[in-house]
Amino acid sequence: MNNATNNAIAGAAVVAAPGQPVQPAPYKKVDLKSDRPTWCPGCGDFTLLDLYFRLCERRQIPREKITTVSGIGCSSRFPYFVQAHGVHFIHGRAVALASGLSLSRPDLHVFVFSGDGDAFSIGGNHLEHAARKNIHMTLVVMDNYVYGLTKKQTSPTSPIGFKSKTDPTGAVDPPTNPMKKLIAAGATFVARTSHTNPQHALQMMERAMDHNGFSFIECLSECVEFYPGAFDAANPRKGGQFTIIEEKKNDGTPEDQKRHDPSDEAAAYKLATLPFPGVFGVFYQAKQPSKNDREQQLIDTARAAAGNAGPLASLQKTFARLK
Amino acid sequence: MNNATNNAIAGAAVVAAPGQPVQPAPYKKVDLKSDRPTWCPGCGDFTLLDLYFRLCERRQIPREKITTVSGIGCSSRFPYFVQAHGVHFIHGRAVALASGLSLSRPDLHVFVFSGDGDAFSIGGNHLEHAARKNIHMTLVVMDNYVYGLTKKQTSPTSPIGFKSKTDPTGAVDPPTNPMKKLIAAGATFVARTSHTNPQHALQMMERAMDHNGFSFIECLSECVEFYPGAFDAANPRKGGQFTIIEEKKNDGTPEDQKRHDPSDEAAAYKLATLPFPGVFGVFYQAKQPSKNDREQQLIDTARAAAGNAGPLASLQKTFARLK
Amino acid sequence: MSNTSNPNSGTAVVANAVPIKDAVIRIAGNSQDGIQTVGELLARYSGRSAQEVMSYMTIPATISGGPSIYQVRIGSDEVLSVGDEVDVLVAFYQHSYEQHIGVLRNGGVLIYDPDQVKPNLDDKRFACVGVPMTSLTIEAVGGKGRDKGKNMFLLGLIARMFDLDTVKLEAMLKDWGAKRDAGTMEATFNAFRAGYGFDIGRMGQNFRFIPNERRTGRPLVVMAGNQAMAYGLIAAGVRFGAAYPITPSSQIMEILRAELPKYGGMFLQAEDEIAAVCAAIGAGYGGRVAVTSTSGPGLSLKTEAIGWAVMAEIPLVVIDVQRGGPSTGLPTKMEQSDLNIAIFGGHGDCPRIVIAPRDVEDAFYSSIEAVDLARHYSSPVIILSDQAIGFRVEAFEEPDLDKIVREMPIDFTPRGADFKPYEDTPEGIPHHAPPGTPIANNNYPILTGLEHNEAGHPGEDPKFHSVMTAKRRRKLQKLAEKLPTPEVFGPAEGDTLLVSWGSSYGPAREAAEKSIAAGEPLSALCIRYLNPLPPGLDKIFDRFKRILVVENNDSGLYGFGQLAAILRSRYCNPRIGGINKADGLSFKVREILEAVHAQAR
Amino acid sequence: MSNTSNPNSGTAVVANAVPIKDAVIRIAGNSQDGIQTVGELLARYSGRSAQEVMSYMTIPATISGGPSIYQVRIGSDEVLSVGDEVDVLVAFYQHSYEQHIGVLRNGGVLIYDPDQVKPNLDDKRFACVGVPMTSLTIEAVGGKGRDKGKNMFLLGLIARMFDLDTVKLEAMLKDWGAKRDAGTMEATFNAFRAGYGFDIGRMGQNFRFIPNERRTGRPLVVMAGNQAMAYGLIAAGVRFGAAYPITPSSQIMEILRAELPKYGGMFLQAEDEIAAVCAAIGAGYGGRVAVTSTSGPGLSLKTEAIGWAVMAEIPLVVIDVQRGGPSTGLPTKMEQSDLNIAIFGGHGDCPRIVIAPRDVEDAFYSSIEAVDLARHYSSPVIILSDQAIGFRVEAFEEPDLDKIVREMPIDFTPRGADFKPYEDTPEGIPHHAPPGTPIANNNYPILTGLEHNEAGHPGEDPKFHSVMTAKRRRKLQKLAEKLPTPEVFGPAEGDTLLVSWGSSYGPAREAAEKSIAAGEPLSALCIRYLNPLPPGLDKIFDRFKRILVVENNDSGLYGFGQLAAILRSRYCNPRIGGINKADGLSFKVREILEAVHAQAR
Ligand SMILES: Cc1ncc(C[n+]2csc(CCOP(=O)(O)OP(=O)(O)O)c2C)c(N)n1
Ligand SMILES: Cc1ncc(C[n+]2csc(CCOP(=O)(O)OP(=O)(O)O)c2C)c(N)n1
Ligand code: SF4
Ligand code: SF4
Ligand SMILES: [Mg+2]
Ligand SMILES: [Mg+2]
Repeated sequence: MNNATNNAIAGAAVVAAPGQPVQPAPYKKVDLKSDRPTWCPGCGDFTLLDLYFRLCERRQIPREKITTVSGIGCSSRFPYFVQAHGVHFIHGRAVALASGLSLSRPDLHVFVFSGDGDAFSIGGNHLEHAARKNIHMTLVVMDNYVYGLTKKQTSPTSPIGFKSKTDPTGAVDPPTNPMKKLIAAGATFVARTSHTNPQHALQMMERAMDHNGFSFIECLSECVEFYPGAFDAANPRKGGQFTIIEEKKNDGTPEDQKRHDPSDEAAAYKLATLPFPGVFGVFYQAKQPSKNDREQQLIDTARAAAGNAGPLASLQKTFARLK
Repeated sequence: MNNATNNAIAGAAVVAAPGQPVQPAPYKKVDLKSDRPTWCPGCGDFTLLDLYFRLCERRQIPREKITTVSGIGCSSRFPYFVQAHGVHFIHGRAVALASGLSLSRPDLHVFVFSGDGDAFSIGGNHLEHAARKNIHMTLVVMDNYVYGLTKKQTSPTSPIGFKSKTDPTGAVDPPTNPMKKLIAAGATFVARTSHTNPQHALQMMERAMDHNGFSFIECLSECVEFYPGAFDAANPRKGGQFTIIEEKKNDGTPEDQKRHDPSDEAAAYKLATLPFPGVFGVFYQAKQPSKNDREQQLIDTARAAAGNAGPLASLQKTFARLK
Repeated sequence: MSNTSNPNSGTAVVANAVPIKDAVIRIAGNSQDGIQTVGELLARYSGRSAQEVMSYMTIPATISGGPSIYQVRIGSDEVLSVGDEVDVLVAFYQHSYEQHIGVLRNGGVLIYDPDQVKPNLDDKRFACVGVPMTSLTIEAVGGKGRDKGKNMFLLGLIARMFDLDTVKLEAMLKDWGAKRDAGTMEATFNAFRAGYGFDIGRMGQNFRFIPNERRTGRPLVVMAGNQAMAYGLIAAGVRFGAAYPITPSSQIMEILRAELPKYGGMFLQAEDEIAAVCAAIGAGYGGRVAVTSTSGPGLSLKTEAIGWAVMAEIPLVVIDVQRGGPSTGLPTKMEQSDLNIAIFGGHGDCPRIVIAPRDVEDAFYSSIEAVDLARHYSSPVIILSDQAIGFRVEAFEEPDLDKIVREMPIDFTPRGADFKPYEDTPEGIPHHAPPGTPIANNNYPILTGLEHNEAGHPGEDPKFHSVMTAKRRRKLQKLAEKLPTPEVFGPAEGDTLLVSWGSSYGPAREAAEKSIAAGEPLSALCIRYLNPLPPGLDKIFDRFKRILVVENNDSGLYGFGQLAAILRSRYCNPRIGGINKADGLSFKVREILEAVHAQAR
Repeated sequence: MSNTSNPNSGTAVVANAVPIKDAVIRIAGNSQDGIQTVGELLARYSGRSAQEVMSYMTIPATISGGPSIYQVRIGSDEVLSVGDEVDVLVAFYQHSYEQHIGVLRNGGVLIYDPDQVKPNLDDKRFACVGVPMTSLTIEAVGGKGRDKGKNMFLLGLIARMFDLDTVKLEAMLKDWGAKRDAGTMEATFNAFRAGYGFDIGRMGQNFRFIPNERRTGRPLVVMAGNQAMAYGLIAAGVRFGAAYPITPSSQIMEILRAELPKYGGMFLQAEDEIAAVCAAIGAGYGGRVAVTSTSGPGLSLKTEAIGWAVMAEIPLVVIDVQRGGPSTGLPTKMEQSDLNIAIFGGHGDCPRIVIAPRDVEDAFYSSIEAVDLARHYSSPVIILSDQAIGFRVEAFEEPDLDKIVREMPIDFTPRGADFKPYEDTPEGIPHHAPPGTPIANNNYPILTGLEHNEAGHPGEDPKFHSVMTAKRRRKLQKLAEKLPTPEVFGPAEGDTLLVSWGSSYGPAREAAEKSIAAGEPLSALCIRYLNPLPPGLDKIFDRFKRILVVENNDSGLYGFGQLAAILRSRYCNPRIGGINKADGLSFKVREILEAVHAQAR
């Protein structure tokens, strides 16, 4: 019997990479640079890319384990620009692919980079079920309130009145509220940030990465080409307001009463009802076993019940019953 | 120039049905019976069918305008059992079809009957966008917490521990909360009821029908074949509790303080966080123009700007610009 | 024949039993009567007795159940189809009798329940035996059980009639009842013994199967096609799958969901078919060969993602248990009409491997083969099974699991600095490096659905597209060269060659056998590899005046079924025609023979 | 040729201009330079001058823009392709020069900006004219504008070179600038006039198009294929559509979203392609003929719902503006590789109508025809356009809108007691009663994707499936009988027939013309109706030694492109072969001629 079959998904660790350096030299973020980004100069997505580099560098995620997944959109070009394993998948389904990848490869921390159309329009359902099941991954939606790659159509987050090629007289449909959507879906980590505050954005990415289960970050990321100025109201340098959620410290002080408890779902939802620019930070976080954990439990139980039999013995037993 | 082009979707009223009786004789619910339902004896879906008959009878919806749309599932067999216009569509897409039907035929009040798998699993995204856009229709999800037609697989509403063919040792994933989902999506009418309280269920259907925009009802409907007893805890006759939401009357009394204001979104969400069996009634209702209204507005504006020109004149004008 | 023989004696005891090689028994009742249990026990018993067996059942239209049949064909020789006609018809109800008497062969035996059925006793074509199954069961079981147990009475009756080994059968009954309470099991045995004890001497005939001479001594296993497929995947080392329930494929996911944890694997019930195939692709990218199983509508939905797997060249096994189409169609009936979408169903030039098992045993081996092909060619492989194969039970030689069962560890071998995920090699086959694989020079691969250069990055040069398109096609052309040419059953040349695929294999092959026995020999050939096609078919076709493709699908706009159209396109052989049928039912041997003659006119 | 001629004089003024019938101009720069504006203005000008015109542009790979070209071919005769070689190449940058000098014909004119480009002046094949466009524009516009306006300088330059009517051109510029501020427009005119005033006498040649003799006097309209299609739908009475953005089809939805309200209609941007087709089906059920437009990946996603429309027999128009596939493929490049999925892309036997326009003008008429076919046959109709047709601009005779434009009111005519939605008539065509239609006896129809009886209810009898499958197929077979046999261009019999479809029509036809002119005549034929195929092709094919199907797709596993494979299947004519190419670019006439000769070997 093979010990490795005790890992979620047998064999994930079977073939150790021979010759893999035990203690590879630390890498720098410039080492992660790959293709020159095809984004427009000034696009908010550049910040996210840089932050991802910084995150990897800071955490020294083993080079060969960095795995970046995306769908289709300007934002989803991300994997080409990271010198690491990556997938550029189809529109709207990055989270679905990442679900299979994460569950079959619990040794990875999969990062998904998506756009507002990719995630909330065509991909809206996959998001929700991955969140509900708490499949371990981090999803960053680079939300520019517009379809960038296809050149300015209305997106599910475009505000009413936004003039696009599919709403030449202004968008008429109330937009999706990503925070509400994800909290209601049962995501266990839900945060909001903006590319204009890289410090904050990086903090959110770090916390998301440390979270067990499905973590979600909406990061406002300006499309300078098709929706310039969209987020000025959230940008102090443009006269706007970037209000950071103050989280409860449980320090017994009276100020703490007013602070937000990220484990309070109803309170998180209430925060999400604030009008634009709203607040930034962790709206909701809950400690729950991830789907990956729960499936591992099923495996452990089943293997114990089977006396840890190997595949041949197990199948032979089944066939004996079918005679 | 044709006046009729002023209707949302030109021509919807152009060909009046010649010979259509101006004042047809009132019909009774038995007149609406069609195929004998293929449901198992005792299935909760029978109640819903009967209530729909009662609703039509009570409101005397013109016979030729009753339009019943469904996807695939036991519940979705509905249209065959109603002697009226109907569509039995594909799995998960009934709301998407109904969106096109409603928007192009604002003269109809489209009823969609769906199951928990049909609506929340494969169809989960269509629901949300129809809700967000507030497309005029009533969606009734006959929620039995299981896949009936395909014979007992886990559904998105199956509670943890429910033993099904796809979770033989009990479901492991936290279920979808339909109330949360729809409130967060921006639905303007969100209600919950059960087939075990037909009086209440009918009341919900009436209120949904009177609502302008997207109205949603989750109706618990027991699958006696694959999940008997699922809703006993909500059934007083089985020792359970059917708690009805008391709505604010704005009568200035102190009791009224404690009553639920259905226009308060955060309060509605809070109600939705109650554990099973939770409460029943209207969680949320908001007065908002429907997508149908908003599109009509666009039409009115565009037609006025075009001097109410007919199609030939309009197209000629465009072609003149293309010379 | 004695009424007093001890049903527990353990050996065949019925005197004067006529030796037979083949019997077709149809039990017609309601699905609630437990006829499926009887049928399955009979099938399993046959397997254990080294008889070949094939079964067929119908699924009632209403969810709560209703009229249903279970048909078993037991043979001492190869059983290729479930039988056009039946030798013994058991009718529980008047509707059972009326609907099914038409399939009883002249000289066959009708067993009816006189409590429920009034047959036309003037019809002397059949031996009509009234067995008051309802009342005798109630009597045997003791009032309160009503007629629950009627099925067990019938099993006993059949055991006597065909001189089955009751010790074996009772042991099987015990297994079957392992989780049932003692009272139920007592009733079960009482009913069974009452049935076995019932004197059917009036019909003048008992039977005994002569031993199967073809058997090699390996035991037979008895299972349905869906089971065979699920276990084949496990044997091949598949440890991840994802699907969404859909009839008639759900059983595959249900088995894998229950079984995989035992093997350290898991199966994901996804929110829809698109998510399922994407999750399987994710696991494929992670270094697995993963599976997604579905039926027609689900395959339509998976089209886009399968296209990505073709483009990105990711291993993936897609099982389509075909049912009647298009759209929701006939969810519980068989059809072979998804060949077009399997081969052509993707935008762009989108070559993928398509294979079809011809029976339950082949379902087991095909799923293993599919895994190997997917892995070796780094390509999606679609397996076209169908409702008939998926649901019917067959006995086949227990596979040599020692040789077959394998693990499929992820290959993390570090790659050199010259590693390119899409290198344009003569074979055209990529060997992907999953995440976790170190790459020298840190030159990591991107897998993508955009047209790409050898490094997996989108290039501006339009030449890439020509090169990569040719590479993806060439990969399958190379595979085609290695495929075995199918064998011809019957004369190597002649008037007519019957070409089958998937579940039309059995009846087509049996039609050839019958025609040979009748001295008007037809030949038969089954194509298991549908895309790419195996080599050598042209030479075989050249030796026949007519090539008739037998397939359960429509004859199409221009008169040809789906495989026939593809063969015509490839070989431009105008002698290729078809025998087609779209009524949701497998071919009867007779239908094929009649069509051959009708087309000869 | 004088430097002082007044650019405002309103008539052609350039002396000694050489009369020409055809010119191909390629402007190569960056997309940010506004070269598309110049190209489109030139195209529109040509249309207004009763010249034929065709344009072609490339889309830069980076989102912010980058190298890009715009090519215009202007002709006094029919313009069938955008031209293999160019007569005039304008190069703004060194990279423009280097990448495109290869397509300049011997004897052609290179206009380059010496501020940016250092050409090889030793290459005497071309007349090289340095025009300091950057500096002259800055000079003309006045410092601050940098070189914005360079495109307008170029327009002026070209106007002088081809002796265009500047009054007309300046009027067009005014239209174009209607919403721009006065300062910008002043700069625009300054740059334009500076360009017109620039002395290019050194190159020794100015040109003037000779009047188009084929013109009937009807004015020409100038538009891109996507526009033509959108306006065709409006003309045909379509008042509802739904789509999801995707390149290169988005423009169709954008136009309809903006325009339909004017006509009392609406267009829905759905959450994805599946929702879009379902919404269109909903409107179809409501009594409309609705449209959904998409490109390859979207068509893959719509497969299941289209199957429902086939089964339920609902009118539906699906537009697929093809791009390079499979998967995300080449989103901004052309290809003709979605024929297979259009015809075969649905599970089950799923017949639907597929047509393909051959050029921009035909895109207008095809969309009208699709609406009529969808309505008449109560069937989905897929229109296969492609990126080349969708994006390129052509001039064509203004359609006779008086005769064409129609309303399409919903038919609420009450139905009799005998009304059956799926009556099995000889023609097989249903006439659905949308909601709102009273039915005598209140016997209301259900539309369904389950196999059904004539009333639309699921039946148990397997015969329904045979009957209904045949009915759905027969409907298309009847349509096929009525389709016109395509006309052969060139000799009615001979060595080689070039068969084209969609956008390979132009180059194939021009290849035939050239070969005839060269005395080695090839014939050409274009198939617009791809499923079902029109009658009479077999007879035509019989008259040629070789039938070569010219299509922009891969030659496939067995050596044949997608249409070629279908024709071979239907006619079993081994002389059917193909000329294929998968590089994302339209055929050059030369490529076709070379392939014909190469295959002749
Ligand atoms: C199935 C499919 N539908 C549509 C498209 C076209 N498409 C590409 S990106 C995109 C949306 C881009 O918007 P978003 O997701 O917000 O990303 P952004 O470009 O704004 O970063 C669309 C509709 C596609 N590639 N595939
Ligand atoms: C595309 C597609 N996928 C799957 C199915 C199979 N299927 C039919 S009904 C159903 C789910 C039924 O569950 P639910 O929606 O809860 O309805 P219920 O039967 O419980 O009323 C499924 C998965 C299908 N018909 N089509
Ligand atoms: S179009 Fe917008 S989102 Fe895309 S790269 Fe440019 S600025 Fe960024
Ligand atoms: S299976 Fe369940 S949901 Fe379906 S009809 Fe029977 S009781 Fe109702
Ligand atoms: Mg966006
Ligand atoms: Mg259900």
